[in-house]
Amino acid sequence: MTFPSSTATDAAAESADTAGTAGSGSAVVGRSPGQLMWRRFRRDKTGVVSAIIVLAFFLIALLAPVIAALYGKDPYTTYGQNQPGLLNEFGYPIAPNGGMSGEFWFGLEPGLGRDVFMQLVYGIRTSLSIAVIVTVVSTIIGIVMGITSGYIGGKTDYVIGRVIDTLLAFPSQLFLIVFLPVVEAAFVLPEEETPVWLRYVSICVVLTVLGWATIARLLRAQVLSLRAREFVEAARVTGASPARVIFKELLPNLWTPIIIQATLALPLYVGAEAGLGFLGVGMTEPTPDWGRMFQVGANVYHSDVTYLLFPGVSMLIFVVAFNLLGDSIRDAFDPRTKR
Amino acid sequence: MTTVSWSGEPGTSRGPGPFLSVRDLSVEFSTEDGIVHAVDGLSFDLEKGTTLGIVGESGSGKSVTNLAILGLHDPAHTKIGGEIWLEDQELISADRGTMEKLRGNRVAMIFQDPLTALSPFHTIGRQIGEVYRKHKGASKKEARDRAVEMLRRVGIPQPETRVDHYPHEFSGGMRQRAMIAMALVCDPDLLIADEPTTALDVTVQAQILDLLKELQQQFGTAIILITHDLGVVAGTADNVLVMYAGRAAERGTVREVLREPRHPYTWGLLSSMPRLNSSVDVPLKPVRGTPPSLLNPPSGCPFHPRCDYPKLAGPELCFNQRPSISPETGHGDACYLTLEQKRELRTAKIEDRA
Amino acid sequence: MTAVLAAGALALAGCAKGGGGGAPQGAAGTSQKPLENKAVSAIAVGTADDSKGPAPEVPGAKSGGTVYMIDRDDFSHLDPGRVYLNYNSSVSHLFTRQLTAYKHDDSGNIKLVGDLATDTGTTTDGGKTWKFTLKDGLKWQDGTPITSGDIKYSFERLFADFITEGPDYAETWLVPDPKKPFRDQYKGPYDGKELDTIETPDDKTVVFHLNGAHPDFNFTVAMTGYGAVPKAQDTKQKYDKQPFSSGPYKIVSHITDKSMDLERNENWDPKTDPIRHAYPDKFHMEFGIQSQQSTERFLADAGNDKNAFTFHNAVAPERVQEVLGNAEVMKRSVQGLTPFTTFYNINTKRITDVNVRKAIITAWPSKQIQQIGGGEINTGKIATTVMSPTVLGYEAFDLYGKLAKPEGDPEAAKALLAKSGTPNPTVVYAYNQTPTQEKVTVAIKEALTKAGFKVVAKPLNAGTYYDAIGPVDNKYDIYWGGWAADWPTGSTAIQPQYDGRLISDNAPNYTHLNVPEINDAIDKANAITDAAEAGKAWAAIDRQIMDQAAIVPEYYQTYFGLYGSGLGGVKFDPIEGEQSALDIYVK
Amino acid sequence: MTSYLVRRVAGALVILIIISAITFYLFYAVPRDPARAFCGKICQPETLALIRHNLGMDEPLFVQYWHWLVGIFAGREFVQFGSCPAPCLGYSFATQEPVFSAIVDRFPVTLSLTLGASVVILAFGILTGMIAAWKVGQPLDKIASSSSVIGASLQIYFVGPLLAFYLVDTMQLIPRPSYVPITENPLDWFTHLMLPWVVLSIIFTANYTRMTRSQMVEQLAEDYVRTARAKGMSSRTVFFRFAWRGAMIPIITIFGVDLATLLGGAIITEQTFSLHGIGELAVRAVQNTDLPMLLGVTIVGAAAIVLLNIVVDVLYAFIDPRVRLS
Repeated sequence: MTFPSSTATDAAAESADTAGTAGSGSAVVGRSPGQLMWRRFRRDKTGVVSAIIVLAFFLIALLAPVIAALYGKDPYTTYGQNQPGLLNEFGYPIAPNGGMSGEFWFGLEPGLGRDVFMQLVYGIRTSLSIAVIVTVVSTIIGIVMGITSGYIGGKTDYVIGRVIDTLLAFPSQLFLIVFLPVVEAAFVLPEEETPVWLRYVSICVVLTVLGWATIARLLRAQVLSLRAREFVEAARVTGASPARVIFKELLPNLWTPIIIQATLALPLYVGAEAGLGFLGVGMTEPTPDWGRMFQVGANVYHSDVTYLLFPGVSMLIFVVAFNLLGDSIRDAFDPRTKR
Repeated sequence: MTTVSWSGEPGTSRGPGPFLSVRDLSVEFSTEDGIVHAVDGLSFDLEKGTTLGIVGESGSGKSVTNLAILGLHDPAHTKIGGEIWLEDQELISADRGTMEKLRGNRVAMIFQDPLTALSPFHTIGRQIGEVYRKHKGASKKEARDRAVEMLRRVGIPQPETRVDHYPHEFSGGMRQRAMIAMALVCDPDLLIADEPTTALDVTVQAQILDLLKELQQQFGTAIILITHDLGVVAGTADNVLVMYAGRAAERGTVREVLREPRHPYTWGLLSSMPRLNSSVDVPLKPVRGTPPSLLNPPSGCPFHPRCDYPKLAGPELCFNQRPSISPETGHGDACYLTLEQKRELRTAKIEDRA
Repeated sequence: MTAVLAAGALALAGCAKGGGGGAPQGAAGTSQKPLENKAVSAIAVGTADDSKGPAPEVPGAKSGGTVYMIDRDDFSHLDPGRVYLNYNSSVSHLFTRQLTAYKHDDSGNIKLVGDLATDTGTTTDGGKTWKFTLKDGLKWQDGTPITSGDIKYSFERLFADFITEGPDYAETWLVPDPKKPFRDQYKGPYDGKELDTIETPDDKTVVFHLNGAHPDFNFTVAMTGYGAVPKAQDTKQKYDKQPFSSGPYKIVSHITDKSMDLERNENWDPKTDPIRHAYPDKFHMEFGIQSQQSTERFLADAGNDKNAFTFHNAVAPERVQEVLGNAEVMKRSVQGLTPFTTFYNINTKRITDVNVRKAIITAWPSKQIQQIGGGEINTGKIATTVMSPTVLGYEAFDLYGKLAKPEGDPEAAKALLAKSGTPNPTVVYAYNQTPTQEKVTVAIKEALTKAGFKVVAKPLNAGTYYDAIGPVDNKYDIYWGGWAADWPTGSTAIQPQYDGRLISDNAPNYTHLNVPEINDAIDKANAITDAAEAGKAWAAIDRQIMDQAAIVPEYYQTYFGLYGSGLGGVKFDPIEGEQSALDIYVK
Repeated sequence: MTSYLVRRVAGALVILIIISAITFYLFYAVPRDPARAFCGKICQPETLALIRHNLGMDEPLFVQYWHWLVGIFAGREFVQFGSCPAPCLGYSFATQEPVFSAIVDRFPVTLSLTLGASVVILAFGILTGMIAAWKVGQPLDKIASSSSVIGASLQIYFVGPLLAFYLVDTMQLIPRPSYVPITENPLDWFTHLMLPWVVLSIIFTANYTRMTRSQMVEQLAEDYVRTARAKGMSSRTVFFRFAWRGAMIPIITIFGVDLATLLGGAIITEQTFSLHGIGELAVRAVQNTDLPMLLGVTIVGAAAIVLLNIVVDVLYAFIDPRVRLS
């Protein structure tokens, strides 16, 4: 798992530098930057295929209940335990390839004997929704903090800058696993039932808290350089309100790095969330979770490697597709960088 | 002064000709959005000890032309046609080794922004010295001494200490001087200066131009001076080539082009330039419109969308057919207007301005 | 005898690993010796003759060589006063001696015999006063004799403020008032005060005056927790890393979490010791070896690993099937029932209706849970009683037909619920949040829901699990627990957990069962001096408790481990529930 | 230089103290009674109270923090454990060993793991990136680039078990990963860590390939590189002496920041292969709510990252003459 790091920042920064030039270059052809971007993107076959794959994953996540209804199973029933002859005495599927069959497409989960296909579909739903929420929220926080820091400057900038430095310098993985129980304990009395949403929210909160700094740092640098540019200076000199400067002058020039950064961050959050599941601090049973499937897989791979392949390969496809999509979007925004 | 011959037949066999001869040069870049015709059928010659100023807006192909002379284009995305002769050596078809031996040695280049054009990671002395070592096989010590000497020659004070400094420790003018020192370290026959003064203060500009002139007189170097500033050309060059959309729009001696400009584009350039003797009340007139896209250049005369007189030469001519430069030698331009028409229009324009 | 529970981390981690063999079923049953639900051994109190050294020779054994030990963890405590965990106890047998100890014979019988003492102690007043006489020729590792004063001191120092991890039976019994905190009545020997309830009339005799009758006190002092510590060598907290030897080996180096080296203690006289051999010259113990790695190393059987054994590491669940199918490796395997039982406490304070409790047991998915854990070999026998088969007097019975229908009987449970008048009771199941327990919870929830229960599952952090279920007024109905008797009689198997008068926060009576008849029966059983008779009485109480449906028994835990081919005399120790080092020799 | 270092280290200390205070308060806010772990099976309430006192847990939180902080520099005396010499980070609730020595014990594992992985990442990642940039647009570049896209998407917890299954279990090509001290047997150290190194470094290596390639391509388009070519420097010289130098600067910067991420990856790798490193220690501490251990690991981890960042910054100044340490 890789937590969003500056690896992403850098690539985004590099294209952000050229955001301005992309605009002027487009004048040659006489199309708006957006149109031009779209045109370039459409021509990029890899990008289009990736987009379709990514879209498919989101659809799977969104339509999980529909898929379940069509497939006729759910992710909670322990088929293997209810129907004799599916699992052996050690809890492993009797049929070869992890119990794959016409009835159980992707086989059965060792131990509980739940349907792997349903686990995966609903697991994707859980993990993707967390990743999307975290991406959106941390991006918004990052935008606010980055712009505040860069625009106001002075002490505010110093404080936010130190906070960002500190957050970035920390082993985020460690903090994730350490802080999850703490966050949870802060919200629930020991006697209370821990609601599912709380763990969900805790994961989102912790990932967000540790994630916004990357984009904030990037935007701060962008704002600092933009602030010195003539058009912003001009706006300020002519007495435009800060809000106007920020929304009319700064933000339009920041969309490219923001979008690029967000597309880079999302697959990283998917990986991070799954990593939490793998380490046993992610979503709890019985909520299906992509990452927890890796934990099960890592425990049973000696005897049932098939089980590990489904979450593994599906995540590989998703992340590759999303990364390629990210590259394509970046290229579309910034044709100068050839990849 | 007018020793330059402007013979224009491409591909003819070469006897003892000019020092540098560019014949029907074309440069095309393939990009995401299509093929860019950066230079299209350009020819010119240059004799030793003279200076040719190449003038044009950005994107007119002036820098591309000179990069092509040095073979510095990206071979993966660039297609080059035509011929470039440096004395009896054809450069476009030359192999990499030949070009490497040539660059920095017989042909040197000065770039616009000395800050980005110098490696920030190496000392000035090393950057100058390594050229000398590469081409002259000098030892480290000799190279260093040479670097000190060159720095002194270009007027950098305390060259013995400055030689060990990094570019970021130099001022802008000093950097450009160092750049020139680096270009001249092997006594090149041809120096290409690509906007050498654009990034500098006006006072420093003059110093640098003077320095170039001085060095040219000393060593007899041929210089190609690329600039968008006609003022620089007026004071420095012997001949001028005005480029527009990858083609030559007008060429001739400095006197010819500046005194009697023939091409409407040249008029535009001249009228957008402030003059000391003109009234401050008269506004400068830039050439209207924007430079054309080189992806799909306008049909006919590439200048016609910005030209004030496209219909004068006939109803369709300027729109459909590309004019070529005429006459073949001497003061020539690529415009369908008759010399008469040009003279009248120019006079009217200049009077208008005065 | 020692407890397994004290090491929550170790025990919990032990069951945390899921998975098992995945090959077709056929391979499994064949080479596996089925363990039956019957008393595994006869437990008796031995005579003075039994207590005489030396220990009977192991056939084929020879002296010399180095034995290697590989295991997951370092020994957390070696100061006898702080030893409770079976793992710490197993190694302590090599250098710490108590007044009494257990002697195993080849047919699996266990006898309590005198270790430092000449016999298992004598009492003339039904267990209030106990007299032990030390053997001749007992020496510490520096050659100084072990005296009755050392024994007295060993008990006195248990009152010190830093000794909190060990058992406190004797401490509670040796102060004037058992009802008051024992540390308020005596502060330990470090300020110069002595404990006058222990008398040492001469260098060989030590007399304990207890504040009540404890007929099995001689079993109590067999715990490593009551091992001998010399006054002259007591380094207080530091003693925990470097105890002074009274046994056949002494510690020459101990690098925490890495290794420990033992060497022969020349001052130990085998003639004084009825249970210990000291065939190898040295032991080299290596820590930090996970069960996956140790299994792999035993399977490879290369280099020093040939002469290696492990106290605690079991065969990694995912390799069990491979091991079972390998006849050569099976020859160097050790299997047995440990004294450890696991069960699900039913909070009788919250679920007051016995029929609801019975319904829970009836509906319980024992089979599924076992399957999730990787089958019997990785978990244990499905249990039906409170006492383990390793406890003196154990009787097998199955009140709720769990062996016939281990997957749960929702219909029968529904009938029981109907009888109770609450057909859909809500139960709160609190569990330790480990991957395996999470899955077990899924199975439990499903099974109970089928029977008509509404299940609220409450995950608890492993670190705070016992804190959460500890309070008497906790808000949970069902929660997992484990227990091992501190000595193999019903008194520690049953009384601490089911004596209603012992209910308090954090006390082991997690079911909060308080039935007067059971309390009375416990008192009566405690007073019986004949061990066999007492056993019968405890078995009857076991039945009463199961009748009350206070727990859902889970497993009698099994042990399945390997050792290297170069070793002989590696045996299973049913008291500690792991491999024993006492008879080991290098072939 | 010296004054710069002093200032940086002082700043790092301040950050660490702030962080430790925050973490301390956060951790100790968790409702958790560690005394239970130090109490025998049948635990009397009085014993529990005694243990709490022994552990100093009956004092206000800020006093506890103060003791903790002072202990780092001056050592501490615990009734429960005896003396804990400086730097004392307290005693583990779960394993009852000094936190610092537990971390020190496991340090070689994590160090071997991350150091080895760093070597793989930098050597292999930069190398393939350079090759790709050298052959930009050619088949070799396409192979390197597309495999780096896939590599960058290979999660440790997927590749780890998968490779272990095929290479260790099935084909028995390499030994099962474990830690053998390098002082004991360098060859075993190497062979047993091979798989973890590879698995941990895959994502990073792929990212560095991509990064190096794009940095090189970018640098090659820089003015000064063009100047070098205009001077007649051979392509090789231009590529390796000029562009490389420029490309390495952002890569080193990013590597400095990535160290934190790498440590995170080490946690998962250690978990995957049951290596007894600091990461595994941390995960176990989380499972056991072992607060002193968690606090210790966090602070040591943070200190390592902060210090490494200072090292990277200093390194930076050596590579890039424009950067001055002041």
